[in-house]
Amino acid sequence: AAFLAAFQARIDAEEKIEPKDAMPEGYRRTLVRQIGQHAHSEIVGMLPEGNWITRAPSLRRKAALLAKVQDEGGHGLYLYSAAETLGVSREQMTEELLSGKAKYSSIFNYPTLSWADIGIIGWLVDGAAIMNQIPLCRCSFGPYARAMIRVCKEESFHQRQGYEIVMTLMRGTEAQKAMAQDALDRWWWPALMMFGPHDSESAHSEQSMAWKIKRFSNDALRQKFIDATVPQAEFLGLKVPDPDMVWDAGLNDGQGGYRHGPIDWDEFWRVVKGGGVMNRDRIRARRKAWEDGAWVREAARAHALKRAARKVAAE
Amino acid sequence: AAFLAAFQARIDAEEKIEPKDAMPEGYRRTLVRQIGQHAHSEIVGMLPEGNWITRAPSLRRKAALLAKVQDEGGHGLYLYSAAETLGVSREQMTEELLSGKAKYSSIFNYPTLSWADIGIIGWLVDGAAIMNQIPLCRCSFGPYARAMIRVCKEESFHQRQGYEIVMTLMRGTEAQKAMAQDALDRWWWPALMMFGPHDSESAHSEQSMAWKIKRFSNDALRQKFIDATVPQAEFLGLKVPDPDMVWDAGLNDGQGGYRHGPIDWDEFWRVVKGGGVMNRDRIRARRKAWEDGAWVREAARAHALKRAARKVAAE
Amino acid sequence: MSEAFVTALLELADDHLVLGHRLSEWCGHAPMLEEDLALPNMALDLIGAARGLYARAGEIEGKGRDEDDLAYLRGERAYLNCLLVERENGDFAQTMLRQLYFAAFMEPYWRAAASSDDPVLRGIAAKAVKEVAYHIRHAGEWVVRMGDGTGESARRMAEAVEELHRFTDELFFSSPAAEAAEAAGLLPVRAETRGAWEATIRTVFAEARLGWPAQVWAQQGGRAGAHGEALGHLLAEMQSLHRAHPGAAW
Amino acid sequence: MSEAFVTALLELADDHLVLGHRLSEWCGHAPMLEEDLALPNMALDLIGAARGLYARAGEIEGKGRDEDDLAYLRGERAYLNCLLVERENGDFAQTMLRQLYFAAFMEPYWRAAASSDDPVLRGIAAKAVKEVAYHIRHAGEWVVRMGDGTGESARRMAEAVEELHRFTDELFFSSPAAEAAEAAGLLPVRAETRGAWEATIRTVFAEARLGWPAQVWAQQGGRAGAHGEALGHLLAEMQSLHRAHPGAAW
Repeated sequence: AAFLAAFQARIDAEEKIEPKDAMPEGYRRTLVRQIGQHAHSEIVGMLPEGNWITRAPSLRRKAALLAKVQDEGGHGLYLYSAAETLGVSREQMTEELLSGKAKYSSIFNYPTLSWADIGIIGWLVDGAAIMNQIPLCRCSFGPYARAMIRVCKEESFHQRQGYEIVMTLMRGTEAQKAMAQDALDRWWWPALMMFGPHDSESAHSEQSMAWKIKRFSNDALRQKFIDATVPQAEFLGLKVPDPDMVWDAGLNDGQGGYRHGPIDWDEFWRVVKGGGVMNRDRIRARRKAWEDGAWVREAARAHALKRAARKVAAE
Repeated sequence: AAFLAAFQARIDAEEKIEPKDAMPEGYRRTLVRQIGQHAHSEIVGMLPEGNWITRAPSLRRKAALLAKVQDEGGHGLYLYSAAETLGVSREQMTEELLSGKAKYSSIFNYPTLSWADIGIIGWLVDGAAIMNQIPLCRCSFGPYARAMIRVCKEESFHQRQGYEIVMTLMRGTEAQKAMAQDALDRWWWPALMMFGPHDSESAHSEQSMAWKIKRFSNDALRQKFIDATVPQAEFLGLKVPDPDMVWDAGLNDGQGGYRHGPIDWDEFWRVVKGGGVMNRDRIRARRKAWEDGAWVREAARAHALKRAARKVAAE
Repeated sequence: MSEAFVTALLELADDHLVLGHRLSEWCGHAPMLEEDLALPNMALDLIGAARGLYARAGEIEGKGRDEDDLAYLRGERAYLNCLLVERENGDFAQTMLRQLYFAAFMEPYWRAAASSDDPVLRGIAAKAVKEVAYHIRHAGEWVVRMGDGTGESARRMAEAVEELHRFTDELFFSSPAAEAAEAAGLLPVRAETRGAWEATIRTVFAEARLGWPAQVWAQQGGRAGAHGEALGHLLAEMQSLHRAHPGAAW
Repeated sequence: MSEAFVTALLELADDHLVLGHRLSEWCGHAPMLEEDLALPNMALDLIGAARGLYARAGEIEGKGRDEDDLAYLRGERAYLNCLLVERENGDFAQTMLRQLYFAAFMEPYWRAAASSDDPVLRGIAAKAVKEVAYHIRHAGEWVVRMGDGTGESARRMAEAVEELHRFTDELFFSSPAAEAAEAAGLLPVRAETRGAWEATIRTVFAEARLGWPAQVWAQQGGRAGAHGEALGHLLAEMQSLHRAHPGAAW
């Protein structure tokens, strides 16, 4: 109990916890789960956008999308490394992903059905991710916080890029405008769901707040996102697909904000639990990559061993 | 020797040899080789045209092409059956194809690079095949002759269809006309090579003629084909890619015919021996289908055994 | 009304074209020569039905769109096929199960369509009902062979069920357009075919020693153009040549 | 002259775009996360070079065609890439060997291009020469790992050599257009890179314990637009969206 109090005092003093520091098992477990989930989201998140790399409509966009998807892989790599400082291997985490034991962000269980999805994902999904992640740059666990600083920098670039894709579409042909609106219609609600259940339903929130793993509630972040995004949509000439959305001067402590209509949490839980149209496809794609690559990883290991043995023999 | 003479007498009397009849080993071997090669050609021949089924530019053409490729499979089936009457199993022949021991028509080692190839293949390649095959309808070996009658009927239908595809292109846009001419430029010489080496270089010809497996020489059939095809090309507005081609009133016993320029036999032999750009791809595709399908064929066998066993048990 | 009927005909036509296209991908690559004949055969039946349905839809629509305009110039979001038919071929087990699921639905559907108020549809149905009976037989026999074959084939069949069963519910779902056409007596009521479908599938599964899947997440969305990611690639390939030469005749 | 130079630039640009596209197909599907970064990385280098080359070709051509017109609106027969780069990815062994073959050719080529009379090309070469040195290192290390790894990996590497070596001769072949541009001092002479290429490959093969293939049927045709069947499918997919919206800006 004294240890717990001392730990909490360090947290409260905004000290960073480092891998070699003693930490409560629950703290460690929460971080492993959250960082792992976050890493998996980056990896699985390569798939929906990767779906359009081969069809990108201009070489400039093709290169930018490729670079973006590559960045996501890079984020996965930092995050797996951060989790590894807590004593779980990447292999272990990968197996948990492939077996369905570990989760990833449910947004990636939606399919990308048009080029506009690439713009909308950059703008909304990366936008929502940033809202979630900026506070994580001040997370109490040092390696996670440092990884998030790099991640956030790249994500804002992606978000601007996504916004620009949508803007280009909205300045384009009627078909392009329709494509953008259609994509917004499909991604709007899933993007709002990215912040997780309402605070009243959120399982891990309170303890995470105390440990300063989390700094804002799901609903507060969601509101921030909405308030930032709705004017952008208006500027672009897009209609947010929420008939109940109204300006409410009383929100945000009287500074006003957009009040949204009810979120379909049944759909949220259904997709989280595996019922989205792409859940199986996503895991299958990851599993296939992993299994097809087994011989390559084995070859690399075998070769490294041979090399080491030869070096020893030569010495 | 008395047997050989009696056999030859039957042949000379235009009697059909049937599977159960006694026959010289050389006759049997020649037929097995030729029918097998012919069957393999039908099977491998499904690939170049199959390459355009998924991209056929209209539903009518898609259906017709699918039906055509299916017919080729059907021809393969008759021919394997005809060869089986001589005591070689389809499995055995397939393995010889996949190991590279058995040959197939070298024309299928050229790639199909545009939709016009589908038209040109129907017109020229099926056209050349018919020239080769019509005499085979009178082949001395009964099952082969009967298979060829069915095959030839379908092939003439395919040839007309191919010609019609080319005609449609030649009545179309400039791009379509160019596509047709380009396809003719690529397929003309390989089509001429389908009749095999010049008579002076042809290994198996003489004995096959005596046995009435073959009835016309390679050069005679090639000439027939050219004389039939050149006027069709002219009618279509296409230019045969042979600068040396001239009308020669002395050809065909003074009835006149088109004298062609020199054929690049080095290319012919190179492709026959495995040096065409598609040889490896064709065999790989067949091998993949065969290997991927192994578990299906096994399941069918296992199920048939179970069924038979249950039937016995129930009796 | 006629607008709804056009939409409902497109749903049906897209089902047939997309599934026919998928089957045609096998051509030349099947596990045995007999299937190199059987698969295109079924593909031809399906594409044939699609052509009739597109032509009828274009005719009723009256904007001069012919079968190729409807097949080649609509994008992914305008395609209205159910999700089942667009699924990638997978292995032979998945291809045959998909075929069985679809054919077992279409058989009672086409039978009921014999009393459609639309004479053209009656004609299409009369032809298709015979074809689809063969598809049930052929695909059903294979499901039995593979389900009750070797250990590997049984495992693959079970996996196919797990993979595809969740797309079968959508077969019985009528879009608003379909509902309107059903109410007008132009099309059979999709939901009413469920009994016959389930009877067929249960019979085959029993013989194939396949369990009925316990709990599945039923998927739908195709009738609203909300597809999975596979359809876009299929259409990109299918439409590539046609779109590269706008207005050309073939 | 300038027409020949445009054609020769297109040959080079097509090589880079097609190979970059092939690598990009791996994105998200690589055998390990590090390769999910490395493969797009190389793809980006290649596509970047392609863009510069297309832009330069369009500029010299002077008909107002920009990089996208050149990439998205030419069909299979107008693409002039060598056959090596269009080959399907196959397994990781084939992908890495293809990369090594190509990079080991481009490295001396770009080095020589530093003395091109075309200043834009010199700029592209200066950037590319560094990138391609990394490609050689990366792909070469993998060829060594797989060649001298497990029994399976060695078998796959040997198969990759058998599959791909026959396409390497074409790297050193100059089309008439390329010859004209070479004679004019605008482009390096392809044949002159052969020594450096072979030295690189032999070094890697020795370390990878791979035999030098004895007799191969050298393949060519790409420079005349005579491709294998794989390129058409690649272009159908790549160009599908662009072609579906003629004239749109993205």
